Amino acid sequence: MSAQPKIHIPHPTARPGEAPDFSYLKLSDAGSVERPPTDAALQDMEHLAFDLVRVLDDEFEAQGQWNPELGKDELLEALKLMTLVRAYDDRMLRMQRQGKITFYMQCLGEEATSIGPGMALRDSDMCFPHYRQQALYLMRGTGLLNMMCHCLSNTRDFCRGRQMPVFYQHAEGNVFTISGNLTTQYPQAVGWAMAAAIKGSDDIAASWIGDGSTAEADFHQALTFAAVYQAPVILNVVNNQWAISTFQAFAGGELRPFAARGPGYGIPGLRVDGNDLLATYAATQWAAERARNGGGPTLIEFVTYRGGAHSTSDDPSRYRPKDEWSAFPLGDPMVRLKGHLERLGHWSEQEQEDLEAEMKQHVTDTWKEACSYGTMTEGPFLDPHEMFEDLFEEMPQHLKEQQAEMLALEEK
Amino acid sequence: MSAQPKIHIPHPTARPGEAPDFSYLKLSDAGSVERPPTDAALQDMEHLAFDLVRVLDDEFEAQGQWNPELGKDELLEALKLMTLVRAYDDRMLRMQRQGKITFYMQCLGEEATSIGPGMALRDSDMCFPHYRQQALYLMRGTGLLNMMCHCLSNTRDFCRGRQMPVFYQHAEGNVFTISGNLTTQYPQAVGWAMAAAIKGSDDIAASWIGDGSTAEADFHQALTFAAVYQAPVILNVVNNQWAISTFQAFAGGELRPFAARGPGYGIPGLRVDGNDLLATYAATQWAAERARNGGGPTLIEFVTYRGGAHSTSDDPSRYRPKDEWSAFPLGDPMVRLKGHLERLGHWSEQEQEDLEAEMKQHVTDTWKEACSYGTMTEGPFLDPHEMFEDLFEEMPQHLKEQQAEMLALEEK
Amino acid sequence: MAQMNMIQAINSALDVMLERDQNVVVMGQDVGYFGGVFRCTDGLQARHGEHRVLDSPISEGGIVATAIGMGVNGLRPVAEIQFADYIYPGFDQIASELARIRYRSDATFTAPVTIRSPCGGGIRGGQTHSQSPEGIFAHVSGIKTVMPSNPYDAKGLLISAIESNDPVVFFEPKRIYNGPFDGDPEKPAQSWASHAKGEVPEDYYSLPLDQAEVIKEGDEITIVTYGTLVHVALATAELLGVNAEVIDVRTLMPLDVMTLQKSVEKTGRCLVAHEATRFCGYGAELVASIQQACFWHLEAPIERVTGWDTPYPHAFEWSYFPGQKRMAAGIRRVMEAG
Amino acid sequence: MAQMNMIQAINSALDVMLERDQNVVVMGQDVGYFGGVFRCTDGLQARHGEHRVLDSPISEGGIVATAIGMGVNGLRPVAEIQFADYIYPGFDQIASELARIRYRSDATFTAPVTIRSPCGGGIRGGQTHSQSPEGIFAHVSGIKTVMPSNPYDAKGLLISAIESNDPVVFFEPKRIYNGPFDGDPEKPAQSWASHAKGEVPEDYYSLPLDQAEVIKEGDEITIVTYGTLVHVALATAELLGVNAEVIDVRTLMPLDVMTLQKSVEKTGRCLVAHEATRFCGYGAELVASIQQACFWHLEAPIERVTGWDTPYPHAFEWSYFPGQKRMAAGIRRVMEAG
Ligand SMILES: Cc1ncc(C[n+]2csc(CCOP(=O)(O)OP(=O)(O)O)c2C)c(N)n1
Ligand SMILES: Cc1ncc(C[n+]2csc(CCOP(=O)(O)OP(=O)(O)O)c2C)c(N)n1
Ligand SMILES: [Mg+2]
Ligand SMILES: [Mg+2]
Repeated sequence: MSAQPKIHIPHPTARPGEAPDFSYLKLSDAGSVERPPTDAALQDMEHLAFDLVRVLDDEFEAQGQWNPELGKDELLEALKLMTLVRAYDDRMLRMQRQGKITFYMQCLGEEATSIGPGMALRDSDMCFPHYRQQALYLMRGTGLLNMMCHCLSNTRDFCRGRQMPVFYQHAEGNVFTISGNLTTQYPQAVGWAMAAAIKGSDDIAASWIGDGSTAEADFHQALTFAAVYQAPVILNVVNNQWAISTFQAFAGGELRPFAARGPGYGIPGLRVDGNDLLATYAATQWAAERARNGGGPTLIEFVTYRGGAHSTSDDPSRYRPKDEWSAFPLGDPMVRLKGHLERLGHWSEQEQEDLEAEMKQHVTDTWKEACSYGTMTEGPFLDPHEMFEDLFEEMPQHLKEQQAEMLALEEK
Repeated sequence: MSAQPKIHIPHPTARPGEAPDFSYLKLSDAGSVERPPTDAALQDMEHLAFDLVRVLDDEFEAQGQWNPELGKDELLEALKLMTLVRAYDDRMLRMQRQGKITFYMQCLGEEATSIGPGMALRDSDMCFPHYRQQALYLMRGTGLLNMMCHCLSNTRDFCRGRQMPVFYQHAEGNVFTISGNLTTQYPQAVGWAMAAAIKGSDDIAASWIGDGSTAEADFHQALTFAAVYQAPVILNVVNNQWAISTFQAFAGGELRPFAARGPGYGIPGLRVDGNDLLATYAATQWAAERARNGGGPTLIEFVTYRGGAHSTSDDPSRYRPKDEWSAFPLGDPMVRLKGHLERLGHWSEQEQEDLEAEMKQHVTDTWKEACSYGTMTEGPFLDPHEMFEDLFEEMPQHLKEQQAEMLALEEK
Repeated sequence: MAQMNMIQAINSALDVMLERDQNVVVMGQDVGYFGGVFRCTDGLQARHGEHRVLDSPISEGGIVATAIGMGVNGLRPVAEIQFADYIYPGFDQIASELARIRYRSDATFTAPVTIRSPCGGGIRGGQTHSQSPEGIFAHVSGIKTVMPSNPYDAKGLLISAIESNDPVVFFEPKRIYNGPFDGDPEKPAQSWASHAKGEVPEDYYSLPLDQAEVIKEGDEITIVTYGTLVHVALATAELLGVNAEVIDVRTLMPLDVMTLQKSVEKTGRCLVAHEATRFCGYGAELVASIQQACFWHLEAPIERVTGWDTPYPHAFEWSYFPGQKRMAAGIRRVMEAG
Repeated sequence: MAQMNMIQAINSALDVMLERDQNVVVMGQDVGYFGGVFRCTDGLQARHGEHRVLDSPISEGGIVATAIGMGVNGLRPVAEIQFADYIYPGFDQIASELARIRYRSDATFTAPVTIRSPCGGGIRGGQTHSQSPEGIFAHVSGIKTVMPSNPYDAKGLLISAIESNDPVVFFEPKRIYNGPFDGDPEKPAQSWASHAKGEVPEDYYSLPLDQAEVIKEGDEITIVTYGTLVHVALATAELLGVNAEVIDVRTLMPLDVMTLQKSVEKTGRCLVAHEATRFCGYGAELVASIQQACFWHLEAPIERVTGWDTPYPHAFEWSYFPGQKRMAAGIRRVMEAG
């Protein structure tokens, strides 16, 4: 026995009451990172896992080779969506506080990590999201009303009350049903992509998980199978710096960025400014082209920050400085996108105010409509006997009997 | 839908009847790879995951900075052990063919991947082996007799007949009980190492798995926890090119060597000539020193070849060329070690012949003694009622009743 | 004696054991600095240090596996799985390793690991935060499975689990963390303060890991249950005016058949109840064991009141939960049969 | 009709389905080029191509997960887990995902995955190549669990499993791959050639996934069992000269209670038997279901003959396996009771 350094315990750089410190984040200048051809060999682009692909600079100008050259319409579409998502999140959060819904999770500050990728994918590409990609559902036509009705578990809930709020689904729009179990969707996306290729389609799959979720076994299973079969899949890690109370270092983000896991498996890893919509779009576009052309999987780490609480069950002031988000060096994705549009002369402060008011109104109106299909406390309610349906294609005998038992009890 | 390349299916470079082809193996010249200080930073030694640490050259001379400068006694000890292990494997394989034991697994061709590491570790360091590290047990004092008695499941079997042959254990010698479930021991070794550090000891842990086993979830769990806590552990991958019928590419070894997984997690990765005892010793020595001084984990890939069948249940001629081993560019670890000793003037062909004869005799004698403690067909036999013991510290009521039930039946 | 709810009782058990035995370590997601999402480990890291109360990566398999390794190296890890629904990524390490290390090594290696996990519904957790998987663990030879129904038992049983050299899976019904719950969601929440089993010694004590408890004596019917449903059974029997003997199994494996047998031999009627799904669940074992032990005393078939054989749907929590209505119907079926 | 052993019957089922449905894919460790360690997939890759018969990395979790993804994308994957003992790393994907995707998405997503896995002892596989974990899967709501006892059923049930839009876990008792086994290890090995159920049509046929089969009619006792123990039950009853009705459950979930009930109402006596460990195993559900359905007809307690509640020890395979001696004692206990 000797006086021995004990195991290393990762610490966040600041705890409540301390000054935020993001000096651990290695940043690249906007436009400074080269964009390799999409058929480049891995060994020629390993640095991409350590650099930070950024397009928008501090003056909100688009810089460098990764600039996806989006037109005004696309940029505006993205901004509208972001504004809508934020209005939606804001409303739902308040509705949860008022007890109208049981639970909610915002994506505040992370909107660009789904909107950019969602725009860069084809509608027939399949998405396997984590629980902070509500924007994907909106983009793929799920509809605000349906999403609210789901969160209310009301008569119009697309999963008939079976899942907690925010566990959306949208089969027609090719966005998968969200699981409460972290990371399970990651290797499923790989399987989906393998099937696409086996069937001769050039559709690809994309999946999202959080930084904390990379520690789960399914992360490895996804990367291994994706690498072995060169599956046409994009594996996104949304590194918003925090899991629940644990800093991203607790998933192993301290020594190496999550993007760096990729090259270790033979998969290109891109580290991307997650609060820069142009960068998230461009990275996805690059990886999608690579995958579609048979170049195999890409691991993308979006560096961002969780602006809100983990969920409505969480109180982040217990474990991190209150003002951390405002000190985050990559800023707010909405401010940056708006700034870019203003800079291009396509948008103004006034127009943004009007848009926000419009979206807020839209959300309010939709909420009212949603409530007309029932809330947790006021009818109409879903029929509880339906809980026995859809577990199997045909209801087996024992479930029929249980359903009958339930019915019989009610009649008493 | 477009004419799309389907998923990639890895293929071995040669199938039965074809000429062996190891051109896929990137080799370094002996002595050509620099040995960094054991406290070097990861970014200064990433190439070690791609190079191949080799000490013995084609003339069996020790070259370069990784030369561990072993003395004559140590070299001879290693050779004796290797000779013993081979004699043991040979005998046991034949005993299985004759139906004396039910199952067996050789480590033919891979002996240096456990003997070198075993010698470089301290006796108080804990080993969590795969099933091809029989040498570790011999080195740590398990005793040939006990190992044979185990394979016979006889009255002297240290696990009282509970495990299949080759699933050894040796608590006093700090070698763990082998599991049939692949890779489970890998994160356990990390936990053991964490505990050592927590307790203030500078003992370290080492674990071994195969190339195929790296695909299991526990590989990721081990690397993640080892990286996060900087656990003092050495994680070895014995890449013998084959799992059962699947080539190492099916575990993802095609694009990147297994050692390269390490740096992706922030863990140094060493790729080492697994058939070069001096190199396997030196790599372990380096990693052990690093771990003991608080430098955290190391992932070591030993490049070797599975000289025999996967197990006695396997017939490799169905899936690989019969002469692949003889074409393996890293040769036979015993030939190389013996060559080195001869080169140094410490050993001769004659002495080797004598040693082999001696070991063979020793194995034969020990086998006879082992059989006197019982075989599967001839007594004395273990008492089957013992099967209810040791599942719990105290036997619970239901097991007492089941034991009584068994006894009652026999009395009838 | 102090008044404690179940969270405080569990916290106290951990605290006492961290204090008494330097080899005890606590680990799990968010259990360290933060004190656990249900606050069961609140304050423990500050008191015992960050090398003994460890935050873990989000990897249940890794948590169980490293706990095993620590256990093999002489520590006594108490690992939290944040929700029982998330224990499955660790299932292989539990069933193939933890349960078998002692056995396969002829007791030369052991891993005295305790795995704590909140289970059960009633907090609007939907299908991924409400499961009761105890039946699966009870079927795995080589681990003990425990589920307390009140603060006093929770502390005493958890201390025994930690002290046990056998691995223990310890399920905590989260619906009753803050107060007993009799199955009626319309009633105002109860607190443990007014409950006899909310009286918990602050110091060390332990309870045996193989004894069921007769919570209430009676002679008309035996209700065998555990966890949240103990309270539902008591309330329903009272409501119906049935003089039920209510038995809290507490330790599901090993099962204290003798206590059940004595009771059923007396009452001649038996109802088995749990919140978990029915088919091939723990209740099946209770029925099988009891019918074998007490067949000649049974005056009616043993009935089961359980969760339905579906996931736990978010919207239908109270239609899913086997509350007083189903318990009453079950009691009536048993009482009226024959 | 052809003579097939169980391996050939399974191979034939896969072959027929690969031929009939372009969406069927076969995957698993060593199943491709090599044809499987038990040869169940022999020749399939050569016949159907390496994009339809895939070797997989050694990662049971990854195999199940990618199979799910493929299933969601319209394929019908049949995944092999090399030994049932190694299914646990895939357990989370089975229990939390595969079993629930249809349910949680209101049937807008489905994953029609079949998971095949050899189970049971009798091949000197020791504690890690002999397990029978069917009870665990039968308890998971949302999957069907099947175990055939002969080549004819194996093919017909496997085809139904593959065609089913519900996920199916399909256990194959490896002890009877090559021939029926009546529980006496001293007897020379039997082959399926002389067995009626070794007659297997070469073409497509299917068997229902919810029907038990009365293998032999009788009126003195009902023996409810499945897998290898069907043969042990038949042989033992004959040996004892007991006119037993032997029922092969075949599909464990959903359970065909009606067939069991009819029989037990007739015989009044029932023995439940399986190779798996007893405590909280599948036999418990059989006992619980039967005692509820047939209580008033029962003339004796239902007994269980099962594997012991320990791992399957290498040296004591035949002391562990519930062979004729234990089956006979069980039958006698039931026959002599009352
Ligand atoms: C298998 C599993 N383990 C634990 C949890 C509990 N849990 C839910 S979210 C979460 C944190 C996830 O963090 P991260 O992946 O970074 O995602 P973020 O919330 O930051 O988007 C945890 C531990 C879970 N849902 N599933
Ligand atoms: C969890 C698990 N899955 C599958 C197996 C079956 N199996 C035993 S050894 C083996 C191949 C392992 O290959 P590798 O890791 O390369 O080790 P090697 O035999 O080459 O030393 C397989 C698939 C197992 N034992 N455990
Ligand atoms: Mg996060
Ligand atoms: Mg190998």
